[in-house]
Amino acid sequence: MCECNCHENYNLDTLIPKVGIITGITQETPDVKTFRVNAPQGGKLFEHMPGQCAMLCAPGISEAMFSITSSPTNKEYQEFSIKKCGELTSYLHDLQVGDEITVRGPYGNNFPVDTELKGKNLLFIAGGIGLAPLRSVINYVLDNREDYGTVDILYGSRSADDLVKLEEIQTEWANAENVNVHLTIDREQEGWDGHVGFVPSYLKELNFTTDKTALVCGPPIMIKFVLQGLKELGFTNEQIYTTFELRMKCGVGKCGRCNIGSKYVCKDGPVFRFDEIEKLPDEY
Amino acid sequence: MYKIAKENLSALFRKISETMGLYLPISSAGQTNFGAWAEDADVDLTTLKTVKSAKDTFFPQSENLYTCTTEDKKITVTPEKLQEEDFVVFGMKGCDVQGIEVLDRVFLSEPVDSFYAARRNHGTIVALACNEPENSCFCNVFGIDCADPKGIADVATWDMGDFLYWNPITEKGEKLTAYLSDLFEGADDTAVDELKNSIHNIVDKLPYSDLSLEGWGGDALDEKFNSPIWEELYKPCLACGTCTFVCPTCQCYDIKDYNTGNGVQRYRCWDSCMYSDFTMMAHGNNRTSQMQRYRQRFMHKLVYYPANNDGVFSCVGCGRCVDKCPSSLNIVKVIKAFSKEAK
Amino acid sequence: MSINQNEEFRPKIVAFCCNWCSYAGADLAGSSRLAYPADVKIIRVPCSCRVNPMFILRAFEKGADGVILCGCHPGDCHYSTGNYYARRRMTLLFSMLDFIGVENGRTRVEWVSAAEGVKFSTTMNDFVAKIHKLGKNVRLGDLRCKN
Amino acid sequence: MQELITRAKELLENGTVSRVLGWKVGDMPYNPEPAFFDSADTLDNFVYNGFCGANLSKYMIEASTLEGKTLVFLKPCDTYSFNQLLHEHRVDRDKAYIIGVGCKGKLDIDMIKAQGIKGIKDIKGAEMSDACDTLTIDTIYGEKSCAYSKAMLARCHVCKGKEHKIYDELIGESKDTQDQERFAGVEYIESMTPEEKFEFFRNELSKCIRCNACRNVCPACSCRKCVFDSNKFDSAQKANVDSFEEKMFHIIRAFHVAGRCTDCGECSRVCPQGIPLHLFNRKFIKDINEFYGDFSAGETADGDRPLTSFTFEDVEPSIVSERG
Repeated sequence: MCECNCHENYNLDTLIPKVGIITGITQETPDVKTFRVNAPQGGKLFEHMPGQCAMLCAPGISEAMFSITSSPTNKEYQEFSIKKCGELTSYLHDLQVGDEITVRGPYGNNFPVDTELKGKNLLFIAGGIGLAPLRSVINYVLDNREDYGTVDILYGSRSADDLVKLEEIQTEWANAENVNVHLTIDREQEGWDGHVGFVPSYLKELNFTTDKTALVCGPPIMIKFVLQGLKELGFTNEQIYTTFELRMKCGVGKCGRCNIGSKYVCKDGPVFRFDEIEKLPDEY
Repeated sequence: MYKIAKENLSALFRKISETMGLYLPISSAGQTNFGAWAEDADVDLTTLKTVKSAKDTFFPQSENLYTCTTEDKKITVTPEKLQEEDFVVFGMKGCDVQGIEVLDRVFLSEPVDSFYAARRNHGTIVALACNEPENSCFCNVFGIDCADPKGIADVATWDMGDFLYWNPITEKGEKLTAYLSDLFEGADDTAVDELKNSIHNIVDKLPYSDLSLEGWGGDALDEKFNSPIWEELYKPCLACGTCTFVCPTCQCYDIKDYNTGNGVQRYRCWDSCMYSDFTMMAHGNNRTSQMQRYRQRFMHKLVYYPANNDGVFSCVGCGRCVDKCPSSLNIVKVIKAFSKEAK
Repeated sequence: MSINQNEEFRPKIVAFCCNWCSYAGADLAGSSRLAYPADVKIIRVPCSCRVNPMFILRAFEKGADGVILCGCHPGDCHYSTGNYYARRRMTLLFSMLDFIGVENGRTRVEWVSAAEGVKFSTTMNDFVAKIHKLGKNVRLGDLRCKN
Repeated sequence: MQELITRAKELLENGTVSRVLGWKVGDMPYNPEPAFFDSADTLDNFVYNGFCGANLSKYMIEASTLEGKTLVFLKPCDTYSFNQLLHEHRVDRDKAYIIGVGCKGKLDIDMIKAQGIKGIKDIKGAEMSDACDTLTIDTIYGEKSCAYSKAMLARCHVCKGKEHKIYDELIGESKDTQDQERFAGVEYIESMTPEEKFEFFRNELSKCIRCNACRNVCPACSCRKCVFDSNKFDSAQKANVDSFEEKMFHIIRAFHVAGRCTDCGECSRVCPQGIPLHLFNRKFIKDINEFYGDFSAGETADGDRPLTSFTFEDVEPSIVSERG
């Protein structure tokens, strides 16, 4: 019999998942659903920080990394907003409340809400499903309102129907103290009286002052032009954060596929400040 | 220092396998690879390099992680058992030993990979010096002395013709030596020193022994990454995974599911950054061209890995890629192409 | 792999049947109350030439003990020529299986028309009996699928 | 070799071709690599000797997508592959300028090493201008020699012949190297009992590491996406324990090229584990010859292929068990 102690924690190996049960599903947009996940015996599966991710898996189908969209201040459950775009996500979209999946995590770093971002004025810029990781931060900030300065939220989507979490945005965020919400959609649409236009151009129109720290997430092309826009407004690289997504398998920086240069997105990221990104090779 | 007559080696192997596992180079269907010892196994200690490196013994090409069974929507996760039995890896060469050290820095860094860690805890490495290093060898470039394998090896041995000389290095090695002590007789170092000298003489004459790594390392990122040389170098690459699978330091893996009919078995298996689907996901792929994938492999070995690991290279100069690439591409050609450019 | 002596060996048979002839033949066998063993699992395919060698290997891998392919008689294919292609493919595949040491007789091709309910039933009975004699498929199975 | 370089330079300079596909000198005498040459001065690195075993036809798939003509050097056996690719519309004849090069048998460095020759520094006698009888090998242990034919790739001993099946011009002499029966290996296995056959292939295939080199080097394996790369298919990568390791991959790989395989032998040449993969392909070729009449893929670019044609009188699959 083995006398070593190397097995003591093996059930906690990062590659071994926990079982999670889906306790709520909200259809956000035609192709985005938000899943509420709990431990089967109730309560949360784990604690996380805003910006962290978790691996969701449907056994036999596939496994992928998703950002946790609920705030850590939510003590009851975790939420994942998932857009239907591949094999796994299609499968997840067919699940019902009460179905089980496996979850492992949380993985990666987080937005520095307790350090660098503290006391700062925050500007959140999101496009489409890119709101998912930022929502975690926004709710965290709103729940710890006194620790942060002003909050501006610029959120755009293809159409009014594709705006994720619209209800929460309009009822909770828009009414919160010292929070400005700016919504935009790509094309004119009946029944929409808000702004029309792409996020980067709206950003320039809004002409934000540079006393803010920007947190950006969205499709790569949007990030690229938002970055240009922010630079034109006078923002420096140190004032801009974003979060990445690449193919991942292990989630702990060992399987070797999500690297950009010597940085592993799953371990050293997914949150990067733009001055860090500038040092990375252009392969993302 | 101890020694054992070569004809008693099978007694040694038998004794080891009485209480623990034993992996050593075994010839099967014309090729030598590390495999489990059995009474009728064709042990081959003369072939310089096994086709696959010895990393298989600690990081197998494929291993199960857990099994998921679903009943009435309820999922049960049953993790695979970790290595519990002690085992010995016999006959690892200096380069392979260093290869395991390279893997250690990946798998034993936080968060520790328990599957790998359990194997490392239970494994004892008996290294064997290379009597006649080959033309594709360049381990000396990475500071490895193939005449005196040390590093994380627990025991070093030398093939001296009629005798195998045996020198325990670590506590684990002492323990194994004590267990086998009946089979050994005492020996002095002089003969081994002579052999070491003659090996060093061969190493000095080998064509790759003066390869220079100047310019490589963790700081070389931009200059190397953006070099136009890659466009030239990658062209003959067939995008197979031979180099990665024979490499002692390549550690990339894939995690896959297999539906056995009684549950979904999740296993991990070696993967290769040379494969086109390596980084592919539903929304896109950040390394779409073979040039990018080719560059990734060598940048990882010579730049990214050293950047994360105190300047240690993720290549041990075993020369397996040199021997095995179907298109005769290899890390030496990459290093040479860059030093030529620098001139 | 040893077979439990106390437990009777029930071979798993996969039958690929073309939609237009053989599947109808199986139907006829059923409606004529002609018996064939319940161990035969029928997979309906549009045409015998839909069956790609991978289907056959895959069936074996997942635990089948015998695989039989049934299609329209040569000349009667619903798509004119499909079964001629299937015939060549299967000939080569079976020969390859023989070459790598898989017992002869685990695979078979039989042409069964929609009117041949009797032939369908006798073919299946005969095939099952043959596989029964050959025993469990251990050479092509995937060990993970066992037990 | 100088003749090849001179002609390539001419064709590049007069604008007939935009690039040259050939072999580049390696850092060792025995490891030249396939290479594209875009300008006349880079051709100084061009080499063609006994170690240029790689079949360049496969690279012509990519070259056919490039602007302008590519000058490609094809050995006699490579021209079969080119023809077959042409038949399948995977290469463009108008994009290729083919110089058929002579062949005196290609060498395998592993065959030289297998004779105990170590520490190789230089090898002489492998140039096309040489007689190609003896290799003189300079090693760190002194000079050794080795018969050329003893160092040849296995495939060259069963060479189909030194006639180029497609070309624009021919340069260089060839030498007949066939000294073994092509189907002897297949027949030897056919004569075994099922148990022996199974053991033989299990031992061989257990070595497979699923590196996919055999597939990727194969000029007939030209699918844009291979079925074995599909996520939906659980044999996509090597997994543990099979009673017959990697059988699926190797049978299907060979089946997918059955009737199209020109028996160029690249699969066996590149296998890092030395698995005689050509046995699968050659078995299909032998069967096709026996069942449907002699056929040699790539002999011509047109005409029917055995698995995409049929006759009413074809043998029934039951022949496999009937022939005993």
